[in-house]
Amino acid sequence: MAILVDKNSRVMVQGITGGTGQFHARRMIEYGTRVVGGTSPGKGGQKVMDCPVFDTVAECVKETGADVSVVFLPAVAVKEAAIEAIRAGIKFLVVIPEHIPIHDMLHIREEAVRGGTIVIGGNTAGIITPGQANLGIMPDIAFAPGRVGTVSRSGSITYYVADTLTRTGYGESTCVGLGGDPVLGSTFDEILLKFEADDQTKAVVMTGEIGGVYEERACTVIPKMKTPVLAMIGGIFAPPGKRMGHAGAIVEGKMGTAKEKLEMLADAGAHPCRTFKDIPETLKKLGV
Amino acid sequence: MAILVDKNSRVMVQGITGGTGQFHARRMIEYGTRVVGGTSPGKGGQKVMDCPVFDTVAECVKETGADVSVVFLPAVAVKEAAIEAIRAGIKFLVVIPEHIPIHDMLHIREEAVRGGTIVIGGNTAGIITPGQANLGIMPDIAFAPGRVGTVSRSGSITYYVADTLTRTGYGESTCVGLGGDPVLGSTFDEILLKFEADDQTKAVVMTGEIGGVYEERACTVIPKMKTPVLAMIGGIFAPPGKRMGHAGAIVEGKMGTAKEKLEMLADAGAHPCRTFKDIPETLKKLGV
Amino acid sequence: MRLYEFEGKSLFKKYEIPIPEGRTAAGINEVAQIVRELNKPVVIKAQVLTGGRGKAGGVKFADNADTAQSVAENLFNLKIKGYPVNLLLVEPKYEIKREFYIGVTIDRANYKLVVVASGEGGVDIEETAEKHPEKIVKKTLSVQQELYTFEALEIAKQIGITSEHLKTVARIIVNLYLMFKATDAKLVEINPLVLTADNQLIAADSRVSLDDDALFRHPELKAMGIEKRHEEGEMTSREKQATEWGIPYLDLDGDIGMFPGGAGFGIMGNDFIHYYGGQPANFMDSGGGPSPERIAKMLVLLDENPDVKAIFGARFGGISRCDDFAKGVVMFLKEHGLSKPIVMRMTGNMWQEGVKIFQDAKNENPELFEKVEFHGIETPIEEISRRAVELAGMKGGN
Amino acid sequence: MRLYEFEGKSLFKKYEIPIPEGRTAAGINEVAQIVRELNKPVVIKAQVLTGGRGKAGGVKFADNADTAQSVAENLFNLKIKGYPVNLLLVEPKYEIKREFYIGVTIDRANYKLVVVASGEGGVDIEETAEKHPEKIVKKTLSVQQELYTFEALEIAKQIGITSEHLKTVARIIVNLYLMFKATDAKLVEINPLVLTADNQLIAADSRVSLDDDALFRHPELKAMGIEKRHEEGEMTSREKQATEWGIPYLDLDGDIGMFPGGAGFGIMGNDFIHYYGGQPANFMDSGGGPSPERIAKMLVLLDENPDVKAIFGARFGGISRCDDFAKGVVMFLKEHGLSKPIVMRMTGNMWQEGVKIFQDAKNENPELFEKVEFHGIETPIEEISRRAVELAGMKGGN
Repeated sequence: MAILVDKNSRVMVQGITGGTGQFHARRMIEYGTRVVGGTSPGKGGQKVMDCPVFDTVAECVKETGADVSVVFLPAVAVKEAAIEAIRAGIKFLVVIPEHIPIHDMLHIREEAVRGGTIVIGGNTAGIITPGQANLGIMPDIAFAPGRVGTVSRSGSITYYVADTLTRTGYGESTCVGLGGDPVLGSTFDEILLKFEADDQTKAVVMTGEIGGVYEERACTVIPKMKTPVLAMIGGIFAPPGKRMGHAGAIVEGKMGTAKEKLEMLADAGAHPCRTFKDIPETLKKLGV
Repeated sequence: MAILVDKNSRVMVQGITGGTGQFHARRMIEYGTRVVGGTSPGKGGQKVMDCPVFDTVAECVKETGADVSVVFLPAVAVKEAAIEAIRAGIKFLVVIPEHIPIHDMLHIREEAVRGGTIVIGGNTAGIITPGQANLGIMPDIAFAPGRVGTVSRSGSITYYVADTLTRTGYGESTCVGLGGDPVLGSTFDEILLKFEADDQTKAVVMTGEIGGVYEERACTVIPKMKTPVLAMIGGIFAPPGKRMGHAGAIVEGKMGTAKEKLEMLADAGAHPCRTFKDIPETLKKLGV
Repeated sequence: MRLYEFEGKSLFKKYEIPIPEGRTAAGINEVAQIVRELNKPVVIKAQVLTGGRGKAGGVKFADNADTAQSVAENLFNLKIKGYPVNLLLVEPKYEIKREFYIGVTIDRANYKLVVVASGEGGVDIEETAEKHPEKIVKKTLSVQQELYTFEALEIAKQIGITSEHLKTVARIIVNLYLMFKATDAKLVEINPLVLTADNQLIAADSRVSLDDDALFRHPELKAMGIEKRHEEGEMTSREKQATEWGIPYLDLDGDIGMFPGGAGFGIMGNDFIHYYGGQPANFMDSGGGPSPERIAKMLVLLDENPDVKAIFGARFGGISRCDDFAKGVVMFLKEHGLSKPIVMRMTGNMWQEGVKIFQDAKNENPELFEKVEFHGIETPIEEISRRAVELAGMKGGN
Repeated sequence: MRLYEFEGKSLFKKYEIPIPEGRTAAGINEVAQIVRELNKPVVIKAQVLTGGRGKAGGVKFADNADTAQSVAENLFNLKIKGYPVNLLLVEPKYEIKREFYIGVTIDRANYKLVVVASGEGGVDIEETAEKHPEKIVKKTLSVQQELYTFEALEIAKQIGITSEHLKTVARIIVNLYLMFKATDAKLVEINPLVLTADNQLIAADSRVSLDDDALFRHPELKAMGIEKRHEEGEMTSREKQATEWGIPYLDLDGDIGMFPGGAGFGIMGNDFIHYYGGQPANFMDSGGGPSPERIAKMLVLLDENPDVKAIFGARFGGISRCDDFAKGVVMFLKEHGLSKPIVMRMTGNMWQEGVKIFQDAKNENPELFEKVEFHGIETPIEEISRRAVELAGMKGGN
């Protein structure tokens, strides 16, 4: 098993004819990901790496049975691309671009919840189930099939964590990039629960950072989980995150420093780690 | 019985402190209508004719149990007033003002369907169940309790029809003004079905006019009705109604002249009338 | 209210829908000047607020300024469905490969917005709709919905737009829908949207109709010079006067001045006059709750119309109170004076008060009421109609 | 990005939220001139992009032009949380009866917009929220929803607005919400909304923060002079340079130039430096898929910073391909030259290609690589961090 994507996922790429889209579609296919098609309005009928190109997602879904989509489009086009995918019945959507307007992300999240689609990103490096499917921009080199799941706000941290897990022989079940933008399609708690339900995943490494609001949500599910959770938070030595005025403090509560977040996660039952070296040591202690 | 309103209806007035609202609230109360309160933002706590005034419909509903509301506000304020009433749980809403923007009416209709509220108007003279409740701006003089229901696009036509029914001894069960604006809260077919379900109503007089699209909808229900329907259409000698461009013709179909509408209604089983004198003659023939 | 073609196109431009680089001209020298500046063959189009312009000869071509001048002269002398041509639109002539149709309107019976499109645009679109409904694409939306680009792409594909032009046409459809919502339109049409020989997509004609009742929230339209007007045709000077006074009014061909209460009976009352063999001179509506001043102005419009031989008055007091009605009539009689015979019936809200006002005024100035026949609830409205026709038919009735 | 008080207020004005009739001044004579024109007692407020201004002495009163001038002089010499005061806002002083709080923000964890209001506005609003949550009213909305007047009325009533001011305050709340949506805001606050002795309601202070990532669709903000900037404080000249080059960059107090790949490791890498006893001189992020040109510019920023003693580089090639990274570094070495020691690690996407580029360049110009320590996948990142701290600590390391 694995979570969200595996070798049976029928993956499409929105923006498959663009430079970045094409480059990464090629990499995804080379990895063995089952890429069945892509979209680029006005270029329907063309092919990219033997994948048929369609004008709309609905056509691509109809013709190829795609159920997962990866978005490689400019930030300005993401809102409509996401809504198009959700309406066309895509069940899992990976939003790679960064700098998506926040109000757009709120809208996308509402559509996604209504449509029953899981969205990750924006500003995510993607998701990889090693040996089965690699969706997004992650380098294969860091990953190997195995028994630890990872979920992170950051692509670069995901690589370092996976690299560590791979080198120490644990390998990864699935690595999920939540994304680095201020408002994200999915939250830590939602992904943690997916890992909790996955047989292959024996532990999860979650890496958050200063300034977000999603680490706190993780604390609501960790106490209920059987699967152990290791937690790293970036920005321990950074100046405290800037609060969003009084309203932010009132609505989102006291936004923790990275240190406070790590303490809160530890209180919820997560195992805190400082540098990457701590991860295999902690797993060893936990008998994973 | 009667339809939509009776002596038990708990009626409120939106805009009760304005000149027109106050004038007609007084008339409604004098008629015996159970007016329980009204709204006027910033005037909560005042009284009009012993009726408590509230700042919001929600407060009025909570304190007085109002279930019906009559709107006496400028056209520009109607959209929000209607949505407020629908959200506050008002089940029947009478929109008196005219010249409500069409896009606003479309929005109101959607909210009303979602909220389960029946809306009549805009630009309606209101609704009267003689001897029980008079909501809107209709003069009492024309009406008497009885056994014929009326539904009309026009206030003035309602008065003439009711006057005719009253003078000839039939009286009226309920008289409904659909309203004269191009997009209306309710349609002929919806009101006809209410009359069909009402024991007291032995026949219905529906009066339409050139230029609308709601007369045609009536033809879908008349064939299924046991209660006989008499139909008058204004504008038989008027120049043909202006079509709304090609799109109008494509979307709304050929918009009938008044004459064609009357023929279509007759084909559906309605009994056509030319002037008001024809109404009692037809009822007599039908044995009502 | 309908917009002129050039006004609709200026809205298109604002919403980034491509239009020809044309200009309007009110005189033949101006036309020639524009053609000289464009320096290419042109199409010259009469600007009138009615349909069927092409078939009426209102659209002509010219290759140079000289022929344009004589073409323009002919156009300015044309009447289209009775409407004079006061303004021409001069645009470059395009070589056309294909014509599409794109429109947005309201499906009132179902309370939805509808985008309509076809791969066979042009004047025969309605025939296409009837004979080949499969060639018409319709997309229904809630007034609260956006139209997304991917939805517009689907529409564009369905009407046979090829890959090359797919994104351009989708953008035009999205923008037309945005314009429809942002201007509170009842109808916007690009017919035809032409694909030119050099592969440009251009809105060659516009049909735009806006909601008069929503104009109050569009100061930007007023700033563009777009104001209230009829759905078809320019207003007569009397209609303009009525509009200024806030009175819904339409001139007709007959000789009986119609002075009704309420729009509904304003329409049906005209039928009644016809039934008794008469011809109404107008439609009129008092609007809700008219003041005595407005009532008086309504009578001024009728009394000063030389075609009117008699006036038919009917008031069933609803929101329009009979006392205000009576006050208005008396105000008119005193300040203006009545030159035509009038027969009136009054009942409904506050009618007793109205009667008293009349009686008091008549007692005071009996001469004012010489041409006034006043009836109450006792006389059927059919009888009033008959009497009005009779009064109009009398020789020297004035 | 945070706006200055006066910019936020100019947006308020655009959305018909009443503000004081104030003006900004960049010099003391200008301040005196404004006071003379207003001809009444004034409040003079330092315009800085940070909070706690009042407590830092950044808000002062003056009764006339002379005192205003000396007050202004003091304010211009003030530093608030280290930020200089370059601009003052001069407004009439109001006699205040009551202070309210109204704000709109985003509840990111729940993906909703939230209107927040309180009958006890002012600087202690957060304390009120914590100690008396019942005094705070919150209304949650979907980003697709309108806020209706009747909903705003309910909010206004709940914070104790009296009948007399109910409609005015409801209108202010609705307009603030409209402004929030129309400007793609992250936060808009009126704190306090004051009720003056003469019963005016006025937004006495503004706090507005907009979404940088949505600025592209708001040319009207650019037209108002509102541009990208920090959430707090003005940018340093190096930060401005970085912004111009499209590089997310923040100056810090340390001496190790941070040249990481990815924002995530940009943050965590700084922690690693701390763990090994060093102090980073900056935050930096390359952004997604940086070109060699941008990579070179990132190094320019670090190399030209006199505080930087050594550079820490780390690249895990994802969307940022290692070959482009290597090309950028080589471009920098050739065109600019390196004056500080650098220790780097590179792995991930196309890392072999990157290595080859380095090797080829080194073979060609070994002298360019004198200060460069290059590591591959074999060295743990922790070791690179340690080495960077070591390099920065060496005497004459430069």
